[in-house]
Amino acid sequence: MTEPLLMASELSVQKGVRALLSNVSLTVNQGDVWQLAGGNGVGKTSLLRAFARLARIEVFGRLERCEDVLYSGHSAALKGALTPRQNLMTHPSGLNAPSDLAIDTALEAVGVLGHADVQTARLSAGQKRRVALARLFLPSPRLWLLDEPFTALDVQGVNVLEARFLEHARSGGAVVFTSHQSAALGDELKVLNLEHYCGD
Amino acid sequence: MQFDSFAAAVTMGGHGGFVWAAYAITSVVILVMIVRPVLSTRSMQDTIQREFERKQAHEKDAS
Amino acid sequence: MWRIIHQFGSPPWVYRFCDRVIPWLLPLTAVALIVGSAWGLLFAPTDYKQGDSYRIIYIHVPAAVVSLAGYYIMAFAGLVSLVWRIKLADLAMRAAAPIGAAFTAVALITGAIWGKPTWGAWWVWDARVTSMLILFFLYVGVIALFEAYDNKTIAARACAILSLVGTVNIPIIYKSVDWWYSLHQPASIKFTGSSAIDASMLYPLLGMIVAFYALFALLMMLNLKQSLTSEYAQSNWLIKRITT
Amino acid sequence: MTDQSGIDTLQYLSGQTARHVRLQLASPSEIVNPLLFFLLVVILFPLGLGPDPERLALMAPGILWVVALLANLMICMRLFVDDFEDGSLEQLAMASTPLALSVIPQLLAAWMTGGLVLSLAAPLFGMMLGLPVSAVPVLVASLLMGTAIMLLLGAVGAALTVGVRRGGILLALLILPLYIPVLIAGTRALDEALHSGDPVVALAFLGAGVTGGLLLAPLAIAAGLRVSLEL
Repeated sequence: MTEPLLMASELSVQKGVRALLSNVSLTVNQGDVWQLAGGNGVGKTSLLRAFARLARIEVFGRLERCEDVLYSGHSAALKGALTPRQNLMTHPSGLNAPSDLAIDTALEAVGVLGHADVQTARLSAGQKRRVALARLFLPSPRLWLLDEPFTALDVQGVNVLEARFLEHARSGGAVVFTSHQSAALGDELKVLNLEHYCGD
Repeated sequence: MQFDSFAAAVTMGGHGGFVWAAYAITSVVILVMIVRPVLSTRSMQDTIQREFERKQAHEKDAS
Repeated sequence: MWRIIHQFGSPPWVYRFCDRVIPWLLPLTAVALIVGSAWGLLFAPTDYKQGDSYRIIYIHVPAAVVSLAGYYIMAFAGLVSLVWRIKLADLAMRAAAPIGAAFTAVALITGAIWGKPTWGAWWVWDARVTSMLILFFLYVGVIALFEAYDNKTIAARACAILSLVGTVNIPIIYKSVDWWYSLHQPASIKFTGSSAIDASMLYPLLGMIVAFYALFALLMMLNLKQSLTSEYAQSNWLIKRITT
Repeated sequence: MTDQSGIDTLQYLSGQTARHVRLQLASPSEIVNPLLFFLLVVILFPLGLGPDPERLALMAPGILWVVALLANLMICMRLFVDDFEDGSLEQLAMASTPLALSVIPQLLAAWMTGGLVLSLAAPLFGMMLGLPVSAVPVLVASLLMGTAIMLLLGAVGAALTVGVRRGGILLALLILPLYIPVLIAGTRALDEALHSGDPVVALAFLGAGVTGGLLLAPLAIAAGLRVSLEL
């Protein structure tokens, strides 16, 4: 068994005075696809941000993970003034500058290659969403932390994304994503229901 | 004593108004800064005490 | 060393420490302030140049000294809470900010009152007074930043960073204001760089400075006890301590 | 830093600089507004103080520097807001490059389209206030350095207030006290230049401010951004 990509033991997350989640333990190994499930406000996003170490002040307990992480939040860090190609070329998350070929294959995989050089602001909401997902089709880090990746996706988009998850997991990566709906990823999917870890 | 009479101490050669005003303002500020936390701590302690007694009485009825 | 930090870091221990120290520190500070003021007001000799208006120095200078020290104490508490994430240091920083601001305000007010009889103007653009005014705005900035955040745990960390940035800038500000003042100095008004102050005037001043430091410590403990009581109202160590 | 990751970091930083410069150029109003603000406020002074050329020339250094300071503050108010809202700041924090380093490209781009342009336009406004031509080189030099320091300090305040509602006014309250030494040094440099004194001391002070700021400010900016990302 290779070393786990992420190991959280007794992780607790506060929100001001309120204890949001307490004693969450999770081990993510290579090839795992984890869904953080639970109703709105249970703290899915907060836990994911804790895993990403974007939230630290109000996070207690032990968290160890590999440094090679892709995080995608609610807003997708896309600049309207830039074209999809420019957005992917100089993405602030520091993915070492992908080659043009890699960008083309990624944009084609999500079906927006035709608009690669149009200002992202002029694309439709659905197309923008797809450009955001194109990052997952670039050569990317092993551990993915995705916040509500399936929102505002049409059926075809959901299928493409689910296939990509499984492909990434099989190639030795791991995916941790939040979603309040149940994802149709078959038995490979592991679900962590955060309702059991509610604070106080 | 630098001043030979109480009146001289008050007027201080014409500057008394300023000197005593400065001391008055400073002592008011100091008093407020001391009294405020003491009162608020005491009132919080009272609420905790009352809350504790109410719970005590509640447990006695229940048992 | 770690045992001490651990002790200072545990709220129950600090609460007991405050309960033990305040009962004798409060009267002691009151006496020190009263005796010091009486000594400065009534027994110190009259200044041959300024007459008796200089007696305001016995509250103006101590307030100024403590307000500057207060900022560094606040920043140090911020640093401790930033590095070791000790809740106590966080509360100490929050307690030091309003106290420091109040002392700076007192220093500014008494400075203005002192300026009127001595130079005929309520506000003199002297280097020391101007720097104190800027220090006051540094305090107000920290307090305003703390109030701007809803989540107070995160607010405290932001204030810790701001106060550290402030400490780096204070010497620069003081030096540049002196530099600015020395360039535009109209007459030879030397405000607080007074000539060698006579011993009989100096001792009450030193006494008052010590009294003001004691006052600062007392106010810190009172505010700390207040925020501990409100912060830990539900925890049973506090309930046990109050109800026994 | 093995050389491979060193090269990646340099590549990443240059890529980010290009990205931010392109973004700045994409919204020209962000560049022109501070200039218009500068011109408008400079015009207010003769209207307020009277057209007497001698008096204006006497006060020109102070006026130019105070207005440059306010224009700089305006630039800092918008500094991280867009990136905070569209998630770019989050991604910047997730990059393997330390945040203190990866923030610099944005500051460099902001300075090139802000402080630099302001400093080059200032002589024109100086003329309007009757600033003698002899003082123009020192004016530009002091503003080039001064705007850099003020951008670095303003960025610290912006990082701490970007997540807060109505953070703009709060930013002014936090940062203006820290701007005072820069203002003093800047106006002093101009005064020395005007009265045939020696402006080198003041310019050296500003130079020290730039180097000190470049070293220390990014650490505070990174710490401040991390706090704002917690909200």
